[in-house]
Amino acid sequence: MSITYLEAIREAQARLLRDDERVFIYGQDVGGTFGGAFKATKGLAKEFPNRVLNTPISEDAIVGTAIGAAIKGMRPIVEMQFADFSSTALNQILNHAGTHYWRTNIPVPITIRLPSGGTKGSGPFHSQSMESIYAHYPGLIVMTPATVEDAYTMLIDAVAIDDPVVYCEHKYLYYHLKADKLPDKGLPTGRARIAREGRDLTIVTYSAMVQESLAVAGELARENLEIEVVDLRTVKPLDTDTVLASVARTGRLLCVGESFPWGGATAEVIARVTSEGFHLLDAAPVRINAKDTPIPYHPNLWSAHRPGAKMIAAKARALLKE
Amino acid sequence: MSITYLEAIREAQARLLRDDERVFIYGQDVGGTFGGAFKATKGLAKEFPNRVLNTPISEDAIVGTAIGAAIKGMRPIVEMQFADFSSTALNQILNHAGTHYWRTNIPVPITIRLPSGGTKGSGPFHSQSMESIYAHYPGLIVMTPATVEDAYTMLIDAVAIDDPVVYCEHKYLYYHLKADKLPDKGLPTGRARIAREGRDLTIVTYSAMVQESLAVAGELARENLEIEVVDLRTVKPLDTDTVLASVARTGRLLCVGESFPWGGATAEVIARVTSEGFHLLDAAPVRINAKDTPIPYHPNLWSAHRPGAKMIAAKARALLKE
Amino acid sequence: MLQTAQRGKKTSANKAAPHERFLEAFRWMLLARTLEEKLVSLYRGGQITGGVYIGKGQEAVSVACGMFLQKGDIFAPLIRDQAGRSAFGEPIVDVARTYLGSRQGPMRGRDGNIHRGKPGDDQLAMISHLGAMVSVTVGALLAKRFRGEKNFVGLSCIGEGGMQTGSFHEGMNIAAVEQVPLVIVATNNHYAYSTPNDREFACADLVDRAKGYGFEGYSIDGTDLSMCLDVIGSAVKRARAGRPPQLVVASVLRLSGHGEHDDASYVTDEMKRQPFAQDCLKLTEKKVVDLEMADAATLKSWREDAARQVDEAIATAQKEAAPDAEKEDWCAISTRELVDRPE
Amino acid sequence: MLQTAQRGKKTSANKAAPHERFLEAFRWMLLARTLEEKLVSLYRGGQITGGVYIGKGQEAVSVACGMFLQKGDIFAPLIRDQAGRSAFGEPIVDVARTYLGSRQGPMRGRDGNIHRGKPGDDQLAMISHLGAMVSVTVGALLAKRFRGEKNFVGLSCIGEGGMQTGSFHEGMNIAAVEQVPLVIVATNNHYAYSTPNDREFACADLVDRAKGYGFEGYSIDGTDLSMCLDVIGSAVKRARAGRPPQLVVASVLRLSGHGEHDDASYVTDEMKRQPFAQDCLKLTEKKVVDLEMADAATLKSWREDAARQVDEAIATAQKEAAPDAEKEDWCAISTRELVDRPE
Ligand SMILES: Cc1ncc(C[n+]2csc(CCOP(=O)(O)OP(=O)(O)O)c2C)c(N)n1
Ligand SMILES: Cc1ncc(C[n+]2csc(CCOP(=O)(O)OP(=O)(O)O)c2C)c(N)n1
Ligand SMILES: [Mg+2]
Ligand SMILES: [Mg+2]
Repeated sequence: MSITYLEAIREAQARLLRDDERVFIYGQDVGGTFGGAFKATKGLAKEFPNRVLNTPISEDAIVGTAIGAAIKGMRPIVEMQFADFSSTALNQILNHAGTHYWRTNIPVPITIRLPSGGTKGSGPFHSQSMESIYAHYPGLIVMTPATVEDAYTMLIDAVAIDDPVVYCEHKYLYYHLKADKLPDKGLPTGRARIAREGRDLTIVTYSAMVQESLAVAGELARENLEIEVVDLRTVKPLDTDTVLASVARTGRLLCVGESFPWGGATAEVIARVTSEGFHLLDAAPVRINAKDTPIPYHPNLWSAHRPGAKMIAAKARALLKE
Repeated sequence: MSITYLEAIREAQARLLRDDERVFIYGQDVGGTFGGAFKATKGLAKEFPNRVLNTPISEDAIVGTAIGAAIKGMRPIVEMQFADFSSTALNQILNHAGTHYWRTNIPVPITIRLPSGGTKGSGPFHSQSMESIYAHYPGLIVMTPATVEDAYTMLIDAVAIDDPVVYCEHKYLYYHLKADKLPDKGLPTGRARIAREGRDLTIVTYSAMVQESLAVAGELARENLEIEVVDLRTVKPLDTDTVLASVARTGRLLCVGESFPWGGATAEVIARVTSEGFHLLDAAPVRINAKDTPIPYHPNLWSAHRPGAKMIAAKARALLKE
Repeated sequence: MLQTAQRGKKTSANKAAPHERFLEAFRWMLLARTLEEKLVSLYRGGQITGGVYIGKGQEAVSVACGMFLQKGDIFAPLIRDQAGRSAFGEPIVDVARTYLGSRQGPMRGRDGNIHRGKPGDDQLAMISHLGAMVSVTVGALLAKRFRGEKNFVGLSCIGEGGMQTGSFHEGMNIAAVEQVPLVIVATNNHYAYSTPNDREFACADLVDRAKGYGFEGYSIDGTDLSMCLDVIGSAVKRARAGRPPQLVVASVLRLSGHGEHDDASYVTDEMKRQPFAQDCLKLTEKKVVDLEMADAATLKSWREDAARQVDEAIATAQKEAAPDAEKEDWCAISTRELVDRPE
Repeated sequence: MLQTAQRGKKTSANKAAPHERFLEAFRWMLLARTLEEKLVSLYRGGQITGGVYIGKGQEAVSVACGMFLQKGDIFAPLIRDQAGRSAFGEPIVDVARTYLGSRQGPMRGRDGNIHRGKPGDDQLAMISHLGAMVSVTVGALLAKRFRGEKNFVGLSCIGEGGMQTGSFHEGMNIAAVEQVPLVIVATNNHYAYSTPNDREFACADLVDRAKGYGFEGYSIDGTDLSMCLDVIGSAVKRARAGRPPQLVVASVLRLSGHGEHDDASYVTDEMKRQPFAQDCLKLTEKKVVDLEMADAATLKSWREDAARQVDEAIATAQKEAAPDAEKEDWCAISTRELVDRPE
């Protein structure tokens, strides 16, 4: 048997619906025989016709409705059709879900699934990674699973958490990643994972860039260069301890993210490591992000805009020579 | 004569309306005899009744309308009533204004004024600093004037620029800051300013935190500690050269911003300095931000949430001992 | 007596017998007015930080919003709903505590003034962004339906300004799609802050929006308490009985500044002469007197009772400790072990 | 002949004399269909990256959107408006270039498929976020008014799904507040992607929304080209003449998948049997034949002409260079000296 990242997300939702009556799925096209633009809820409406509900094209109201339902005891999972469209729900996410517990002492257990990241030919409005925007504001947990196993267990964890979770699932991984079976439990939420051990350089990354980084680590291993790859798993909370411990071992830090270069997760990691573990570094930290333009449609441009194994390998090699 | 930061913003707009027929002001309550929630457009509708226009409470449409007008040759200035409400216009700002030139080759010369930052008793929804969100996405220039003079000349520059500008004016400075007269021209856009020279430590900051930092520099000078204060003026583009040159002189970096701690301008500055000027640093860089909760209403809480001179002084002193 | 008053038709409610809960409503209105006058004087005396937003002139509409809701119903008041909040069951000490920043208030000094609520008690705590509460109310109703509850309704308030937000539109539409038992009460007080209706919308009557969403719609004269009670009360009843969502649009004039920092000098004299510019509280009291529903002594005792309640609430809140930054846990999420970089 | 067809009343346009620009419209529809069929076959052959979104079944509505606009008018088409785009003046080579990612296309490979336009030529380039183009169209019209231009209109297209966005609501309302000469043509093709009307909105007829904004509203049968030309043509005329903004709601069925990746298996047979499910192009052609507006040879030559134009456009675009990452300046703003960290 083999299960994809996308199937893991579907399986997690099926299990959640079965195990917990408070769970319902809310979003555009998630219901009916269709099951979502990416089929992440395919078949679920058949089993749970009243708990897998299509919505109007109203991101603000979709999230608002989920918040209201969560306040009154439900555990909604919201699917955004693409992460990019969550921009029109951002106010409810940041200013309503993100502030509610702090203001009223009543937590808002919603999970918002954001199909994120670039794929070939998707262009400026179907490719974005928005984790840095959601992580910047208080009150939200931001997950960025990079493996099939994490896609599964982290989604189950997300729904169990009493606070709002923005769950960034990467579209590029949907079909590309496969596992043999699904675990029952994963690492605790907020804990980073050493995806590969190494002693020469630490790559801190998350989501689809974990796979690119692992490829680079494999490639460089053939040259006897040992790269440690840290998969953050959640960018908020960010597991500074695991990152610092890794940098303590390697002395070198390369941060890789797929989103825009100004600010964001890679800047945050570097700011933490340099302010809390300055003496651990034997060389200047390096980061790799996408370019500071909208995400291009054409594959020629997209593959240059998106950080990939080639660039990661080049920067890693250069950093190893520092 | 004495002119406040707020009056400088009004004067800039008066001059823009007088000098350029393409300029109009669009926003809630900006017109009539009222002139805006903070009176930043007071009197302007009398002189230019057709070019200072009240709008419905429709941030998305306000910005959308401004974008359309800009595409067709106008130079709109949009006033958000509070920066916090730009969350409901964020899609038009990031995904429309921010992508338009790159996609179509037609620039969008709009200026969006965001009354930003905390003031006493304003609470979670009337106190936010959103520069980091707008700077994260491509296609926007993000200004954060910290002086009366900059408030004036930078707003004039903003409207002259062919690209979209998010102009973050700080509400705390509206009445607190005064100048004797307004200059005709300031530093070029994108250039940081050495607000105070010093050789022991560099504080990189912007907006209201410039004043707090200058106060600290003044205080520490009495102890013969020389703090250099760099006022970024625009957080995007970010003048890395000036920052690096300062750190090269002092060897110590403290970054101070008023917005939330995860990601954002302070992380970006540290990431740049450590990756491009690692060897310039004699000690680990330090940053100060607000706390990772919504902004509290009560002054007791607010003054602890907001970074201020006391905390800056303490961190500066500690860093000087490293 | 049921007033549907559809499409703005004027009714002659003032000449008819008053609503059976007229006096009860009057007393809530009186309490709200007394409380808000006190808040204004505290504000003027520099004892309140931040803004004060009052519902003067809107008490009749607001009280009707709170009065017909029962335990288990959801209420989403906005900034001019003191009367409705009290009628719904908010203790006025919560108001005093929130305005004065007491640590014992529902917002514990973290949020202030009208940004308060107890979602656990079905009183939603508004965020500032107008329009955002409608879909949240829908969600709360959906949860009740999911959980098999019966016989509940939700009521969400909005101003004519807030009706122009995208969020309001989406909330209204999704309510209709979900067919939840929702009543939206929109108060057109003729201004959004300083902006008059002609720069807010361009339709002849905002109640005309109801049909386009599949709501049932009614217009009322918001200065006429009986009409407010009749129409809003019956809208609540209809929603509870499973009719489509209900929209009630009330016409009044805001008889204060937007907040107490605002002198409202932009309100024209012509506007002040409009029939809807009358003070609903005065009209109500006049009717109480005219119809001899209460004598002067009773009225006086009600007034004194309101003043006493208000004074007590304020005194209580004033004695309470302000929040202390040192004792705060500075934690925006409830799952403590997931806090990013705990202080 | 003017068809106002207000509030969904059926007209008997099919029996009446066709609109005077019927044949011209037919040819644009034919061109659009031919072009889109070609795009579909290229997509199936793996020669197009990303999605292909076609307007099959919506050509009659769409063509009418483009045909009555003149130089200086603003057009904001959406994803199913190939016919209207062509009628408005978009060269079909721009379509081919955009779908094939030619560097010489208006989007230069930076954006693709229906995300194209030439704002300099008054053809706005849609962003994906539905509803967002309405206020941008309003702004363009406002600019024209500011600059003293006269006699212009704007036309903005939307689907029934997009009408439920907050952005659409705000755009529609601000258009009415500004009283700009705007026509909004909403096509209810009975699905938003896979979602049928009953999960999109709950009003009886979307045209009922017009009144609530101060728009004038008309319903049309989108399979009836004459009616489309009549009603949309007259709406454009009315807007140009200074009447309030106009809303036209057309009823059709989307005769394709949402995109070509979608087999639309969720469309029910019952839906396919509805009158609005007919193919407007076939109906139009039948009328051309029935009324002997063109003979078989002419029809054949038109078909061939369309095919030739399409083949030429595709061939041209296929020969052109793809964008080259090395030659890109990777610069999201026009002011080069303000680029943050130039590469
Ligand atoms: C989305 C949004 N934009 C702007 C504001 C600022 N604001 C607060 S109240 C107000 C006017 C509200 O008018 P209306 O809805 O008519 O209510 P009223 O104050 O008249 O009761 C405005 C513009 C806001 N709260 N939310
Ligand atoms: C704000 C927003 N949310 C979601 C989407 C994803 N999306 C693209 S097209 C579409 C369906 C559109 O339906 P409709 O407006 O009826 O147009 P149609 O495709 O039927 O022509 C959806 C949901 C989007 N483009 N914008
Ligand atoms: Mg109002
Ligand atoms: Mg549709």
